[in-house]
Amino acid sequence: MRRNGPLALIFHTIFVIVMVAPILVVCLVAFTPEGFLSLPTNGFSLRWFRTIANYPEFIHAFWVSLGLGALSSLVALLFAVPAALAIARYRFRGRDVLAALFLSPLMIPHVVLGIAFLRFFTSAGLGGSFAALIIAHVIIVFPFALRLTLAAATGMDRSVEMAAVSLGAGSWTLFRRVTLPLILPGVISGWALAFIQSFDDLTMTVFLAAPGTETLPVRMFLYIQDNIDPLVTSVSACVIAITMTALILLDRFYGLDRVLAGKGDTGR
Amino acid sequence: QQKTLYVAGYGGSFEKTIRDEVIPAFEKENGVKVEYVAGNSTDTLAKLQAQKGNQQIDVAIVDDGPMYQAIQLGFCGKLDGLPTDLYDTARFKDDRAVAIGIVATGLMYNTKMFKEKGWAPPTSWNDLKDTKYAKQLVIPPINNTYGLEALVMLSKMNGGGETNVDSGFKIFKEQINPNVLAYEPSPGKMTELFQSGQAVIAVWGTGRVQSFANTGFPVDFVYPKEGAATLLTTACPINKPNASPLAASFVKMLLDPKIQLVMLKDYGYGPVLKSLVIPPELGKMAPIGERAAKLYNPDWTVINEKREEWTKRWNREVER
Amino acid sequence: MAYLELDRVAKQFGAQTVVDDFSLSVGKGEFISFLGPSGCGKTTTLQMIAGFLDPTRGAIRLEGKDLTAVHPAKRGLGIVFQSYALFPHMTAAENVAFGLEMRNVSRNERTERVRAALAMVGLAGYEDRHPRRMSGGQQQRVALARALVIKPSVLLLDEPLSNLDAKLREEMQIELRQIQRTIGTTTILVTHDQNEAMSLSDRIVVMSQGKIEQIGTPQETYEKPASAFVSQFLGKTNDFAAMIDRTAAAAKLVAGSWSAPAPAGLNGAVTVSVRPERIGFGDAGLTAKIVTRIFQGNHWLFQCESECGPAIVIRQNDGQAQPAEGEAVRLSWRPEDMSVRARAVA
Amino acid sequence: MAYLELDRVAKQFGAQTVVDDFSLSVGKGEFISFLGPSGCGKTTTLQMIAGFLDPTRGAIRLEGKDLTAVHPAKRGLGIVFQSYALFPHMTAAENVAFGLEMRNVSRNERTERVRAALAMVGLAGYEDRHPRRMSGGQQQRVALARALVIKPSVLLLDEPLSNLDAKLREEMQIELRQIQRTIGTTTILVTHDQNEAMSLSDRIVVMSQGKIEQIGTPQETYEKPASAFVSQFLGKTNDFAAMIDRTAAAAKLVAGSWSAPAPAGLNGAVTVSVRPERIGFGDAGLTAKIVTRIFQGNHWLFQCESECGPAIVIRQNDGQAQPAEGEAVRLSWRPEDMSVRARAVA
Amino acid sequence: MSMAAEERSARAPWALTAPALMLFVGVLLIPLAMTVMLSFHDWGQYKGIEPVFILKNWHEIATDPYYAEMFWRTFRIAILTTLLTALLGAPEAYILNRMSGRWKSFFLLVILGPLLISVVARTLGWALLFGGNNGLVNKLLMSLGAIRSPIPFMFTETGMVVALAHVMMPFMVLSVWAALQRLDPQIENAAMSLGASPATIIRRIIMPQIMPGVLSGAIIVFSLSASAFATPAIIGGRRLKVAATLAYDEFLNTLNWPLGAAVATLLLVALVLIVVGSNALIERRYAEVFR
Ligand SMILES: Nc1ncnc2c1ncn2[C@@H]1O[C@H](COP(=O)(O)OP(=O)(O)OP(=O)(O)O)[C@@H](O)[C@H]1O
Ligand SMILES: Nc1ncnc2c1ncn2[C@@H]1O[C@H](COP(=O)(O)OP(=O)(O)OP(=O)(O)O)[C@@H](O)[C@H]1O
Ligand SMILES: [Mg+2]
Ligand SMILES: [Mg+2]
Repeated sequence: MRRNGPLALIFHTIFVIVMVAPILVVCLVAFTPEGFLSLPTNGFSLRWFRTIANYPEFIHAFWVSLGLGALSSLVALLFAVPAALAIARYRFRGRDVLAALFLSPLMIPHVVLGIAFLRFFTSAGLGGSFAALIIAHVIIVFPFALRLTLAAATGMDRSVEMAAVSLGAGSWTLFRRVTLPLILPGVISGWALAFIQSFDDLTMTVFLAAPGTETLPVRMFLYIQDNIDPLVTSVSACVIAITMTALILLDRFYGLDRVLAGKGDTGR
Repeated sequence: QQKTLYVAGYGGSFEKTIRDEVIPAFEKENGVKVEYVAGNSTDTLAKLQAQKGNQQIDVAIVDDGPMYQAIQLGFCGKLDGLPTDLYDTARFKDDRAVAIGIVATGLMYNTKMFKEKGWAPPTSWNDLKDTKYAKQLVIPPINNTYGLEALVMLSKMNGGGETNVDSGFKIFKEQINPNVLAYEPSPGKMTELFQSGQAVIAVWGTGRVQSFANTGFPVDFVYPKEGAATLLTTACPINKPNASPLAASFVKMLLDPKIQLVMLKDYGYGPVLKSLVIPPELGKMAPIGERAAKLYNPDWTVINEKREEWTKRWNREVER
Repeated sequence: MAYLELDRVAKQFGAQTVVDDFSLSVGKGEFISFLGPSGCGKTTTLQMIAGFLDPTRGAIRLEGKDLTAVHPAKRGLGIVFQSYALFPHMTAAENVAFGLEMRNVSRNERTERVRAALAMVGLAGYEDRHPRRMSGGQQQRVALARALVIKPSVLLLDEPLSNLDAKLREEMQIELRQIQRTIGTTTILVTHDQNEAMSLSDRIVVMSQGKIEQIGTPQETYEKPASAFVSQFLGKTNDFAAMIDRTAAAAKLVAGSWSAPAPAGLNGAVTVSVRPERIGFGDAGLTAKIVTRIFQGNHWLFQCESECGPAIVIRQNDGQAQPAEGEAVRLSWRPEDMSVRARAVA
Repeated sequence: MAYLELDRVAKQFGAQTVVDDFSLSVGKGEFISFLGPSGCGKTTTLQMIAGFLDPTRGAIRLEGKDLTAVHPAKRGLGIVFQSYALFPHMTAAENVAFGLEMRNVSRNERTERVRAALAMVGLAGYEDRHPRRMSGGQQQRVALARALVIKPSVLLLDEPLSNLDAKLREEMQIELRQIQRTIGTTTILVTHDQNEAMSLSDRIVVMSQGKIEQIGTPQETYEKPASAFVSQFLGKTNDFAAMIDRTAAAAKLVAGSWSAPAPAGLNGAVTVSVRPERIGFGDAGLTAKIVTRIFQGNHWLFQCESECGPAIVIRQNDGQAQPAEGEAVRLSWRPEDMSVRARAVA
Repeated sequence: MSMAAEERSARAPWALTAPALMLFVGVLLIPLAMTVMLSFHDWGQYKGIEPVFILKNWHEIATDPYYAEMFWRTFRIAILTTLLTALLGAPEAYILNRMSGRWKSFFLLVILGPLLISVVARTLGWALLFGGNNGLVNKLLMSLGAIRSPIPFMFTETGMVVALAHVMMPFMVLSVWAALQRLDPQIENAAMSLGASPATIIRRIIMPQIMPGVLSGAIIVFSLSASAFATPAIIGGRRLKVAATLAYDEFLNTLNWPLGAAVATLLLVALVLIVVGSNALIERRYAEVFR
C-alpha cells in the first residue's frame, strides 16, 4: 500500500543516477581500445581486461583483500555486537568514553594510524605479518560494525526478549535465536560497510602490507605510480562485476531481502 | 648468512623491471631470496623511520631528495668499490648512496592539444608564466625534486639562485600560481590530469615523460633554453647492525651496464656510467651525451640547509 | 507452606510508587486473578513475579526460595504478555516450538505438541504464518499457545484473552481451567473482565493504586466487598440515601417510598447499597421513571431516575415484557439484598 | 444517499481471500459495530475504509465520492488501532495534540482540548508520560483520546476498549455515545464484546470468514438470527433434539419430559433452540442434573446434563437460593421463547 | 539480559564490552599513546626525531594561523558533507524501505556500489564527468547552452564536498535503513489518519524515530570526512589542504612526525569532543527513542 509518490521516485531516480554515474563512466573507460584513459569513442575493446591476466599479482592481491576484508569484518563483529548491545541498553558510567574510544579509529587520519601501527607491530615483532594486517583492519572497521548494530539495537522491544527468557532461553540462546535475528539488518549492514572499508583501505595498509600480503588497493596504487592507464578501470569493473555476481547468486539462492531485512519482515 | 634480502623501491613498471631483470640473476648468483617491498619514495622513507633501530629493509631505491634526507638521518650504510667511471653528479658524500639513473627536469606538453590550439611548443621556463595556460599547468610541489628545481631555476634566471630564492617565490606566487591547475607530486595523477584533458603543460622529468609517451599518449619533453636541471634516481644499502654485504652488491648490480641500458630504454634514465656506449635508437629524450653535459646541477648542500624553511614558506605562500 | 509468596513487595518507578505493600501467598495449583482499574499495577506485579522487574522492597519466594536468586529462564514459567511479545521473525509454529526446544523436546514430539497447541487455540493451518500477517486475536492466541505448550508449573497471564470474541474466550477459559486442573499449574491471571475472573478463579485479588483492596473468593468479593471501592468496582451498585427512624413503634428504614424494618445498631442518616440485579419492578417501592433501556443480549439494563437519585436495574431477558423507556415504575428489593452503612450528613 | 458505502468489497492477501463481497451502507451519524470471530476480517475491512489497504475488488465511497481518490490524511478520520500505534517518541499530551496541530488549532486551544481529552479518558496528570512508560490500558486510552480529540466526522475504532476494566469501559462507552450524538460522528466499532456492540450500536454487522452473515439492530440479530452461525455466535443457545407428534389428539412437541403444543408446519424430528436465560428451574420440564455452577457476579451460569444432552442455564443473581452442583432439577421454558427447525435424522 | 539483570548488576555492560575494550587497549591505545607522545618530541631535518619532551609543535600549531585555517576548512567540509549526506541519504533510505523486496535490495546494492571501487578509480570518474572542458557533463551542459564555461569541480571545495558525500552516502543510507527496520508501519498510518501530510509524517513521526540511525550515519560520515585523506588529496589537490592531508604531508614528505602527530592528535581530540558532544545532545533530545 504505502507506495512512493512520483516526487519520491524522481528524487530516487536522480539520486541513483548521481550515485552510479561516476562508476558507470569508469566501467565504460575500461572498454577503451586506447592506451590511455578515454571513453571508447571508436569501438569497444577487451584489451584492458585481457591485460589483467598479465598481472597475476593483481589476482593474488584480490584474494588477499577478499580474505582480509571477510576475516577482519567478521572478527570486528564478534567484538562489536556485544559492545553495541551494552551501549544501546545500559546507562553506565564511562559509557560515553567507551563509545568515543570505539569510534576513535574513524577520527584519525589513516596515515597516522598506519605509521603508528607499523611502529607498534615492528616493536612487537609482528612487523609485516598477515596477523598484524588483520588486527589493524579489525580496528579500523570496528566503528562501522558498532555504529550500525547500535542503530538497530536502540529502542528494540524488550518484551520479546523477556518472552524468550521466560520460555527458558539461556543468554546465548537468547542472543542467537531472538536478539540477533531482530538486530540482523543492522548487523548485516555493519558487516557490509566493514567489509567494504577493509577492502578499500589504502593509506593505512600501504605501511603494513608486506610482500605477499599486498591488497588490491595497494597493488593498484603501486601500479599507477608512474602512469595511470585503463587497467585501473578494468580492474574496478571486474571487482564490481564479481561483487554483483556474488550478490545476484545470493539473491537467487537465499533472497537478498531476507539477508538484509531479516525473515518475516515483509508484512503489511 | 642472511636468507632474505628486502629491497624497497618504486612500484609499477619499475618493480616489474627489477623483478624480471635484476632479481632472478642476483638470487642465482648469491643464493639468496630477494623480496621486493614496493612503495614510493616517501612511503619507503617513512617505513625506514618507523622501523628505526629495527630495520627490515636492506636496500632502498628512492628519489634524490628523499635520499639526501635518508643520508642525513643516518639510514644509509656505506658503499665500497663503486665503479670508477661514474659521473661526479652520481656520487654522494662518503659514498652513502649512488645514483642509478639521471633524469632532466624540464617541461612536458600535450602535442595534440598544442597543435589543435595552434600554440607553439614551449621553449623556456618563462613560458610557465604565459596566461594562455591558465588552470592548465601542473607543477609538482616543492617537496618533490621537480618542483624544487623549478623554483631554483626561476630564481636563478631572475637574479637569485640556491642562496636566494625570493625572486623565484615572487614569480611563483604572482605569475605562475594563476596558471597552476594543481601542484601534483604523484606521477599517476599527473598522467591522469593530462589524459582527462585538464592539463596541457607541466614541469616534469624525462624519465616520466618517456614512459608516458610510451603508452601512446601525445606528449613530448622540452629542454628549456635556460637549461634543464638534473634529478637522480638513487639507491643505498641500509645501515643496520650486521648489515648484509649483499645489500651493497645489489646496489652495484644496478650499475651494471646491461641494467643501465634497460633503464634507459624503459624509463629514459640517463646512464650514470661515462663509458657506456649508447645505441642511437635509445634515449630520444634522456639526458645523454651533449644534453647531459648541458644540465644544470643544483647545489644540494646549500639547498638541503634551506629546504625545511622553503617548504614551510611554500606551503604558506604558494600552495594556498 | 505457600507455593508462591509475595512479602510486602513494593515497586517504584523513579519517584512514583506503583506497587506498594503487596503481600499474597498462593497455594500450589491455585488459580488467582488480579482485578483492578487500568494502571493500578497489575502488570508490574506480574513482571516482578516473572523476574523481569526487581521489587524495590520486599521479597518474592517460590517454594520458600528467594526468587531473585533464580534466573528467569530457570523458573519454569509460562507467560502471556499484554503486548503478546511474539517473535516477529518466527512463524506461529516456531514461536510455539521455541519453549519446547529450550527443553530439548525431541523433534517429533515437538511437532506433535505444537500442532496440538495451535489446534487447541483454533489456529490449525496457521503454522507457517508470521505474526505480522496475523490478526490481533490470532497473535494473542499464538502467545497463549506458546505459554501453554510447555506445561509450565506457574502460568502468568496478562490479559491473555482481551482480543478474543466471547465464544473463543469461553473455550479458552475452559482450556485454561482444564490445564490448571490436570497439570496442577499455579495460575495468576490479570484480567479486566470480571466475569472471567469470577468464573475461573479460586481467589480474586482486587487492587487499587498499587495496593491490595481485598483478597477473597469470587463470591466473597462480590457479595461481601471489603470496601466501597471493591463494591463499586465489581459489578454495579446503587447507593440510595435513607433514614432509620426509631421514633415509630417498629423502627423503620425509609428510602423514599420504600421502607423496611430497621436493622440493629445504626441510627439516623444511612446509605443503602443494592446491586442492580437485586432490584425488581413491583407495585410498591421507590417511585422511578425509566430513562434508558439498553439491550444486552441475555439481559436488559435500565437506567432510571428514582426519587432517591439515579438507579440502575438489570433484568434477565427472560422473554417477559419489559417496561419501556419513559414508563413509571416502582423499585423494590428484599431487605437481605442490601447493605446499610452510616452516612455523614453535611 | 448513504454517507459511507462499501460496494462488494473484497480483499486478498496472496491467494487467501480475507474479505469477500462485503456490501454495507452506513448513514450519517450512524453507529455500526462489526462483530465476528477472531480472524474473520474485521480489522482488514476497517483498514480498507481508512484507506490503508486497497480493496482487491469493489469500491468504497464516502458521500458518493470514491474513497481511493481521497488521501487518508484528508478524510477526517479518527482511528484507534488494535495495536494502539502511539507515537513512541512523544508524550501522551503530544500524541493527543498531534491531530490538532495538523488542523492548525491554536496553541492555547490545543492545550485546553488535550487536557480535556486526557481527563476524559481518566489520564489527567499523565500528560508528560511517554507511551513506553504507561500501562497497557493507559496506552489504549491515549489512543482513544488521540482519535476523539479531533472530533472526526468518521470514527473507526478497532477494539478500542479491550484492555480496560468494566467500569472504565462503561464510562468510555457513554463518552463514545455522547460524542457520536453531539457531533454526529459516524462510528464504526470493531469489538469482540457483544454487550458493548449491543448497547452502543444502531446496527450490528456480524461477520464470519470475511463474509457478512447478518446486518441488523442488536435485538434483531440476537433474537432473530439469520443463521445458525449468528445465533451461536451471539450469546449462548441450547439445542435440544425433539419430536413433533401429530398422532395424538392435540399435536404435541416433545423433548424428553418437556412438551408443548406443536407449532404449525413442521413434523417429525426437529431441533428446538432456547437461549439459556429463557430457561427456568421449575417443577415440570426436562429432567436434568447441575454439573457445575459458576458465579458470574450479577448472574449464575449452570452447566447441566439433561435427558436431551448438555444444557446451559443462566439465572439472574437475584439473591434467591440457587440449586447447588449435583442437584436434580427440571428445566422449562415458554413455547414462545424457543425456535424450532427441522432436523435431519441420520 | 532481562531488565532485572540490568538493574541487578552494573557489571553486565562491562562484561559485554570487555572483549572489545581489551582489543582496543591492547592494540589501539598503545599506538595512539605513542602518537600522542610523539607530538611532544623534537624534530630536525638532520637529527630526525629526538625523544625529548617539548611543546614546540603545539606552540607552532597554536600560534600559526595557517593551522587554524586548515582546521577550519576541514570542519567546514566535514559539516557540509554530513549535512548533504543526511539531507539526501535519509530520504533515500526511506524511499528504499518503501520499495518492494526485489527492488529494495537491488537499489541498496547500487548505492553501495561506489564503495566497491577504489577511491582512485572513483575520483577518476568524477574527473571524466566534470574535469575541465572535456568533462562529459560539462560538455553536455555547454552544448545545451545551459552553462557558458565548465563547472569547476576538480580542485574546488564544492568538488571535495560532492565527492566526499558521494563516497559517504552509503554509510548514511545503510545506517538510516537499519534504523527504519524497527518502525511499526501502523504508526505512519496513525499519523496519516490524523491529517499529517507526507512531509509532516517524515518530519514529526519518522525522523525522531530513526534518529539513532541518522546519528550513527552522521557520526560515521563526519568523522570519516574530517579525517579523510584520499578524496581531499585527489579532488582538492595540494592547495586545498585539510587536516588529514596536512598530517600526511608532515608524515611522508617532510618526515616531521612530531608535528604531524600533533596535527593528528588535535584532529582526534576535536573530533571526539564534537562527536561525543553531539551524540549526548541528540540522545538527550530524543531520550525516548534511545531508551
Ligand atoms: N498481511 C497479511 N498477510 C496475510 N494474511 C493476513 C495479513 N493480515 C491479516 N491476514 C489474515 O487475514 C485474516 C483477517 O485478519 P483481520 O486482521 O482482518 O482479522 P480480525 O477480524 O481483525 O481478527 P481479530 O479479531 O483477531 O483482530 C486473518 O486470517 C489473518 O490471518
Ligand atoms: N517503565 C515505567 N516507568 C514509569 N512508570 C511506569 C512504567 N511502567 C508502568 N508505569 C506506571 O505504573 C503504573 C502501573 O502500571 P501497570 O502496567 O502495572 O498497570 P496495569 O495494572 O497493568 O494497567 P493496565 O490494566 O492498564 O494494563 C501505571 O500508572 C503506569 O503508568
Ligand atoms: Mg497491564
Ligand atoms: Mg483485528
